[in-house]
Amino acid sequence: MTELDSLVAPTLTFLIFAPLLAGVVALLWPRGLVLDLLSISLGAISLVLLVPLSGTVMGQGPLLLELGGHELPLGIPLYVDGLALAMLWLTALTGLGTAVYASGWLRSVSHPSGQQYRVLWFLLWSGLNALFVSGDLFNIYVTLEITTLAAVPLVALARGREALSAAMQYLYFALVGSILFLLGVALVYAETGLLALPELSARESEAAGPGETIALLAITVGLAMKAALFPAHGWLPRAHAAASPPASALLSALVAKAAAYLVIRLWLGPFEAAWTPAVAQLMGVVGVLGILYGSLQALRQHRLKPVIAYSTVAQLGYLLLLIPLASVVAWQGVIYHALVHGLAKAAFFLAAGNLILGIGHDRLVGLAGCDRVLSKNLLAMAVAGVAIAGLPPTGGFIAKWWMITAALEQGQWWWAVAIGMGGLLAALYVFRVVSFAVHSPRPWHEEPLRETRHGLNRLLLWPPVLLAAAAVALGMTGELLAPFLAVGAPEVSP
Amino acid sequence: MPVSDLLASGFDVLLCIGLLWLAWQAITGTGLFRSVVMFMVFGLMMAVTWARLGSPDLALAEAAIGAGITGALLLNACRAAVSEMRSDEQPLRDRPSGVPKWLALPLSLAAGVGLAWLMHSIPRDGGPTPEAAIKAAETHFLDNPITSVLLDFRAIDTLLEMAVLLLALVGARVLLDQRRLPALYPVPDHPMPMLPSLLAMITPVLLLTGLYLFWAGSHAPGGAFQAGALLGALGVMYQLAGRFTPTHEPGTVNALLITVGLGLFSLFACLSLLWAPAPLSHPEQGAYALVLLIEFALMLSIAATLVLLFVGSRSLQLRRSTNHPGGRQ
Amino acid sequence: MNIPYLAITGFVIPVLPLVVAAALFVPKLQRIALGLAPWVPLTALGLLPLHGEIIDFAWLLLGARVGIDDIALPLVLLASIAWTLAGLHGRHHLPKERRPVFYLLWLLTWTGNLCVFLTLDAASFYAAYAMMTFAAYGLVVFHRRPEDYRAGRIYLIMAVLGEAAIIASLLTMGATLGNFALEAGSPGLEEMTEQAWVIWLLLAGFGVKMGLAGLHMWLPLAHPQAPVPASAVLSGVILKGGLIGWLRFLPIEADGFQIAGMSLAALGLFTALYAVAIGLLQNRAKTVLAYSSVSQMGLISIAVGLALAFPDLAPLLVTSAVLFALHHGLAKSALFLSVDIARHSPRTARLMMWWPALALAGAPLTSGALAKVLLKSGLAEAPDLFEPAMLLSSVATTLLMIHFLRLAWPERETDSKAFARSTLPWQCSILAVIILPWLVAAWLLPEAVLRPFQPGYLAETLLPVLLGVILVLLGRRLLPTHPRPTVPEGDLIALFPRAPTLALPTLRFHSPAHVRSHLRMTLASAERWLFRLAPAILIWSGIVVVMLVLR
Amino acid sequence: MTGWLFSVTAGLLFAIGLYGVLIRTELVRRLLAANVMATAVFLFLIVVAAETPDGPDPVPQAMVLTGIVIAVSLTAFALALIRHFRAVTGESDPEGGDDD
Amino acid sequence: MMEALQDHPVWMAMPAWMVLSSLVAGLLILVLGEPYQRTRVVINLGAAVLKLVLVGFMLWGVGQGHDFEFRLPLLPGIDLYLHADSLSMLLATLSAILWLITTVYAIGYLEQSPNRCRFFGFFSLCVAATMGVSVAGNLFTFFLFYELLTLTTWPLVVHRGVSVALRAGKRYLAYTLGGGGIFLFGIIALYALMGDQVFTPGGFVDPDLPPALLIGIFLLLLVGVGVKAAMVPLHGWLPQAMVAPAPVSALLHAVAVVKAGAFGIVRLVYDVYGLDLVATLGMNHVLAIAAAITIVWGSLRALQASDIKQRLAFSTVSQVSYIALGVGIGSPMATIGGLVHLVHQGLMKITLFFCAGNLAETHGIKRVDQVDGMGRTMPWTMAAFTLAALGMIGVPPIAGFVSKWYLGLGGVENGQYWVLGVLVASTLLNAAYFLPVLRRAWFPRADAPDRGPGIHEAPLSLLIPTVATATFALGAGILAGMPFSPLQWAQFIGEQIYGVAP
Repeated sequence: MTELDSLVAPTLTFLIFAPLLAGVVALLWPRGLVLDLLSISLGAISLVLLVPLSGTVMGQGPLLLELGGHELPLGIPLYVDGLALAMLWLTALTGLGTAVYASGWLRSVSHPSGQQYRVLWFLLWSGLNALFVSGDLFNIYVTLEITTLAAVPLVALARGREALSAAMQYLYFALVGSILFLLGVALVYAETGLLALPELSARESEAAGPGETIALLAITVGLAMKAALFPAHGWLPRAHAAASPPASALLSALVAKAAAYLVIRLWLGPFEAAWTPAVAQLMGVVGVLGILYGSLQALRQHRLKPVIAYSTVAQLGYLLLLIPLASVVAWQGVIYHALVHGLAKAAFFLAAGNLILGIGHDRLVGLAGCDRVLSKNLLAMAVAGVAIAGLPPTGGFIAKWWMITAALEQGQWWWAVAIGMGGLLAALYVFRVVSFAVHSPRPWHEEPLRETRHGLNRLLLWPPVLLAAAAVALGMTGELLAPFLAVGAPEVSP
Repeated sequence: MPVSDLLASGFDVLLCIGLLWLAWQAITGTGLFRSVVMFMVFGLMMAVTWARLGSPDLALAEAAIGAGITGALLLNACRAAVSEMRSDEQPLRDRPSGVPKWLALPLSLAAGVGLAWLMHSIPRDGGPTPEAAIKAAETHFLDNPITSVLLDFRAIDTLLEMAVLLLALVGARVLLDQRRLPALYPVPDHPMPMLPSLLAMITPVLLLTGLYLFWAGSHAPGGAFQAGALLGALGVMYQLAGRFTPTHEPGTVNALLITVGLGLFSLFACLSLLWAPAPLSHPEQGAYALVLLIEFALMLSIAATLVLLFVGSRSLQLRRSTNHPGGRQ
Repeated sequence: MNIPYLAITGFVIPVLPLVVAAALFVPKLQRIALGLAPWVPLTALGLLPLHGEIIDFAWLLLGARVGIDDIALPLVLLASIAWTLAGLHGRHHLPKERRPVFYLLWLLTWTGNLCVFLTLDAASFYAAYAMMTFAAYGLVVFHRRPEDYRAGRIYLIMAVLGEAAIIASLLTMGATLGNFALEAGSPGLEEMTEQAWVIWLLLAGFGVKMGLAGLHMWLPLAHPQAPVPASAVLSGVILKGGLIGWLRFLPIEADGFQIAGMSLAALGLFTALYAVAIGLLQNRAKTVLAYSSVSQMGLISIAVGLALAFPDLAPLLVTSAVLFALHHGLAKSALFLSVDIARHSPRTARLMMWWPALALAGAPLTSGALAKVLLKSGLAEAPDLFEPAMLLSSVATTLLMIHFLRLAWPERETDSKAFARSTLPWQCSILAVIILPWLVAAWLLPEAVLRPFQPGYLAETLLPVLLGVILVLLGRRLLPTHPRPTVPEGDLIALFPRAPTLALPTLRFHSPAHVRSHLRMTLASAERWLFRLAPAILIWSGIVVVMLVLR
Repeated sequence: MTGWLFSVTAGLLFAIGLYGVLIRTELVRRLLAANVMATAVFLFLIVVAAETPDGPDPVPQAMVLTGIVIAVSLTAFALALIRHFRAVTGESDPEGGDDD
Repeated sequence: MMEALQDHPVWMAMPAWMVLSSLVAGLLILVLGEPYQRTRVVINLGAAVLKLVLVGFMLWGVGQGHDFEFRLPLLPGIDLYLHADSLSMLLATLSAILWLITTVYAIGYLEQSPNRCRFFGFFSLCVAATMGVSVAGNLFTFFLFYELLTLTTWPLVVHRGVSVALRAGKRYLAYTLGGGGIFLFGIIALYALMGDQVFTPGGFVDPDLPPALLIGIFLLLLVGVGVKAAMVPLHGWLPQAMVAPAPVSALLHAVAVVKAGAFGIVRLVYDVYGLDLVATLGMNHVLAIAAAITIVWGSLRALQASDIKQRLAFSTVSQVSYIALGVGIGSPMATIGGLVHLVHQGLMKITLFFCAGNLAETHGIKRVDQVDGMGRTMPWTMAAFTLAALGMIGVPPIAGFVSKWYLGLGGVENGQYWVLGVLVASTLLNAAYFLPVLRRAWFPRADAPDRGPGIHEAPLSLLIPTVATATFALGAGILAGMPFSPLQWAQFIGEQIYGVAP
């Protein structure tokens, strides 16, 4: 066991088990206010703890912590590298923002199953943290199950026929996905006798047998079903649109990304030998098709939340682009994109939630004139949209820049064109939504000037604004974060 | 070949054919109840297979959980499908599933044959993990290798697995909060003649077996899951007999029972930092006692959760005697 | 005279009119400004001490240079005198309420006109020329009648075309010579490779202003429409802008421009005769005067053409052309004013009106004779074709003047009150026609000033006038009087249809509606199909199979 | 040992489960098919465990045990959801409605 | 003391303060919200004046040869590099002056309308973007502010919120973001080949790269920049964007957005590729021809447009291409002509838009044929309009003449006579579409509807900016010889580009 400085183990333990214990407390003692304070303080503490962790990862490269003190092939390792770190930061930031929003939202809507929401959130949070740091295939399977079983009830939390049918479909997709994933794990174990990712990556990558490739493909299909990658995305838009605002923010920003994160983690880490460049190109094509299809669908929607949900489907396509492009710059670009997209999508959904609270429905046509009612909120939504579209002042642009540079450096210019197209289409559907909001059919002097009809309480307004600001701030810190993201990047062609 | 091998392989062939036929019937059968029964028998046959393949723990678990609890839940579903059929609802027929039959059959057949060939062709040459696991299991303070893996080497899997179980329950509660469905097994006005006496006889037996299984888990096949499942089955019997009345007030005892397993295990994981650099590592001395304590907590949680999942209510209340019917809830 | 004083006057005097024009619209100052406005052109006389000096304003526009040389002197004199007299005349004969607007345009055009004669660098010259042209448009359409606008539109179109030609030539010359100085002609033009079409552009550009045949159509339309003082100035002074343009830019002293010079002279001759022919067929007094201006400018063009063709004759020809311009300016503005006077105070008109006409025809002892004699002496060495041509043009001009007198001759006495209108400015202009040319000739060409009094020249000047009178008498008796043929004003303009309007295709790009709805339909059905579990598994397994094959 | 027999059975069971998932739209039936697929994978794991050279390998067995518990919890939640879905919508599967 | 000042870090980072001054103002206004009317006006004007002072200092500094640069690392190996050279001061000064004037105009113009907080917030952000574009030191920073410009101008174009404005906004976005995408592609291709290069007067692209690649990248960059410079095939958005309120179309479509495009072309030809490389690639002819086509096409379409602002928009399309023409010809005089036209066209066009705004605001006149007799009722506005219109035609002594003069000289200088043809043709066409408007205003037909005797001028807050810009336009023409006049500054740039006095 490599000698780790004293703070890593407690941090990782805190990240995984503290939310778990909080979940247990939430079940035992359903006091709303106390639980909200607990979740906000947990979020703050995890942010504080992440700073030294990042320092250590930066210093000593990818960290390896064997749980229970057992040497590798036997015990389950926790593996933290640039990618995992970025995801942990994203979970902590989005989690904190959503927790604050949820505390305000649950109270203002006086939701009957408020307590359930908090339990689900805590367990989801611990599941996500565990998933991002887990270094063992079967352990990843279990954490994936936790994420799914926490996400489906979150969707079902929003009462009504649409929510239930979406939750049902989501559950079945996830069920089949997890079984395929388990098949993949079984085949890998049978073929290699190994479960730990560091061990799998460390193998001298001689030509992998057919078993390993089929295992990888089974895992990929499983993850595709869970992460709603293009052909298997059917459930995501209706689920994320039907869910309540804080839930859909968590789903789109974190849960969808978790499965996609695993695709990259497995393809570029342990199973590098299992695929050839031709296969990688095909994965890239699937990603691009996802981007185009998601954007086209988003342009077609008549209601606000489906637009944002389809945008998630589209943005997930970008993650697949890392497979054909697997260089350090591409690695940084895609992770940065995942980070910015997570924050921006959460901000977008929360702002949309405020809009729906403000005007009672989310039909796009009905948004007209709400720019006068919730201008700050709309601004946050617009900025988040701009970040998703990857336009300059925001972090999205830095990510797009990196990805296109990577594509051009390796001569695969068609990915660059696809990324550009993706950005344009994203801009189109973002500005379509904003122009609906700005549209004021009746001449302005008939509508009285007022900032918000009934004051949007502070807890609801500031999370989207701060998350959008974070997405913009990421635009400035490219240089700062680049070395962090490069830790553990695959040493494929630079 | 010696006769016993011949017999054994004959039995295996029969077993496999039975499994395949049962699975086919469960899926392509017409009636829902018929499919459910086929599936339960398939579960039992599976338990036999596990035993045959030399993993008794699994056989017990499969029998108790796979066939028992799942079967009960499925029967619940059948009862619900029949009793809550609304007038306008069409009979449970199947709509085309987007993929025509003529395409699905060859596709899944090809997948199956491919997989079968692949599974058969993978060389069974073990690997670093199996050797390390087998070697470490011998010297481990727990004799039962599976329990040692479950509670020590891969402790986090078990912990998170408990979280999954808990989540299932919380998910069910979310649905309960939205819409209170009528109880599937209303408390019978006049108690069934045979049930109380059967119950009186069964309770001690089940309790004893469960506790034994829990105790044996550390050094012989058995363990928290199997014991929990058995106690869960007991709970189901009590509910069917009307001794447990489902209520919707949040019972603290229920909550405690559900969360004790996960809570204790997580607490252990955090506290383990005191005596070891990495979480979830057992202390030198007193590890055995600790494992037992955790196993006991797990058993309780599993039992309580399974019962509540079956009943489908927020919590249960034990009624003293059966002669005067409980208040209609 | 030290330079600073000159610099101040050189800058103040051109700017003064603009100040007064602005004052016209300040309510308090309006009355004083209206009074002052007609007298402003007189201040130009203050510039005469500049004669021979050159002042440099580096900071103004592109490095402006101001100064009066021999060519500019008579023209500045002509300009200040004619503008003042016409302005004073206008004070009484214009409708009261629109006078400030008239004097605003008046002063703007005056500034342009003055600066055209003063400036000695290409950029400032072009600036002044453009200002003069555009401001003059205001004078032409002053009465705001439909036919005014038609004349104005044609004037503008041809003026802008002329200026386009000028700017093109200036830019070409400018490329090699920079913002070149004008006082010594344009030194660099000879060795420029593209000199050929630069010359033609200059000829055409200033030819429009001079009214050369084919480029003159705007003149007979614009001058009559303008109010009388404006048409007096337009015909009298502004036309000379074209002349000074030629003299400044054309390489007069350089040789090797034979063809250009000869063709200009020939075109000038043709214009002189053609204009008179058309003039005779007009029946409005002011149009006849306009055509007479075109023909006189034709004569001047002959002089300039020959100067260009024969460098050794250049100095004499140039001074004679300038003096001729001076004479024509004074005479023509006097005639235009007399049209107004004829209507208002016929008696005094009848007394004095015929003198400027005679001068114009070149009768002996008149400024016309002086000018024609100088011109003839210049032409002496030129090819002999131009000698008789001069005679012929004098005869033709006499005919035209008689035709004008007949048209403009005041009938019987109208009511006496009209007489009260002061005719003083008009009388002064007649006086100027008599005296001023002689004075200037004395100043510039002392030796030649007495030549018209020599017997040979006396005969030469008297002959054509007599011939003209005889022809008129014959014509009156022989030709039938009534169905006199008339040509529409602006003669050639009738050939051009109304300007065609351009209809450009506007490219509208949007996919047809049915394509969009079809796309929306397919997307909706795709979404419904993909929402199901089975298809998702199917497609992904398809992708997996392809991947396996690819591996 | 008849390991090959069980691994072949595992493969075929998986096929049957997959067929069930592809064909059935009725919720409970599809759940059954999923469980059959899961069981097939568990069978394969245990066959691998059984056939590891020296003695049954405890790791796959532990994995299968955990798998079974997870399968149970998923099935339980699914059945609860099915019951509520049918109570609320009266339909037998979410894909039926072609509400856009 | 002078040397100490010269390399004092705060003084060196002057471009950053300049950009920040309006960026911070914009954000502050947006955060404040609608009800704080007075504070918003104070912030606006304060920021505008501060920026003018900063620009003044920098103008003086660049004149003295001080070196202003500010570096903020954004990406490994690439950083946000602001560097003020003579060329950037041209656009910066123009924007700073005109922003102050347009802010005064906008305050007057949007007296009671809603959403002023949003308007003024994005208004100052947009100018911050323009400042950023002008002082950008490398292609990355240039692109960053270039796209920021698109984002901040969109809300202004759709400010009214009516469906026509939204359609125009959509079209505007489609064009600019499409162009931006192509631009980004070109830039990154260049970065992949050349790494992070700073704008250097002779161009930093090394000539021995395969010419096909160089031409490809040049065309990509040209299209990217051409969209904002409204070159012909890409100009569709400009006439539509005239739906925006008058101050927006005045500042944005006369100065900020369109000039950013033209400025981009200048940077591309002089500081990225360098003149001789562009010449060897034959790209200068492509650029010159494209500019010529745009000039003629823009004027022809202006001839047809009956709406005043449409006509001005098409006139902008053709006028901006003078700059491209100047750059395309590439001789020293043409460069100066192009650069000085960048300023002159801005001054003249902003006056025209102000007048259009006054006409629309006080009398509701939107079409050309409603202008009859306005000379009498709105003398000052129409005087400014006439001045600017004549300037556009190129009548001396107004500013337009100076730039046409230099462009013509430049064209003839290296033997391209067709440039004269284009200039003359466009002068005629300008006259053809401006003079009728003037004629209607000053010399209305007798049968024109009588507007009553009195003078009914636009309110003072609208009038003073209009007259101010008109006088600036006239001054830039007449006082072209003065030091620190646009022409002198253009010559100063020309010297730096050609290293020798033209």
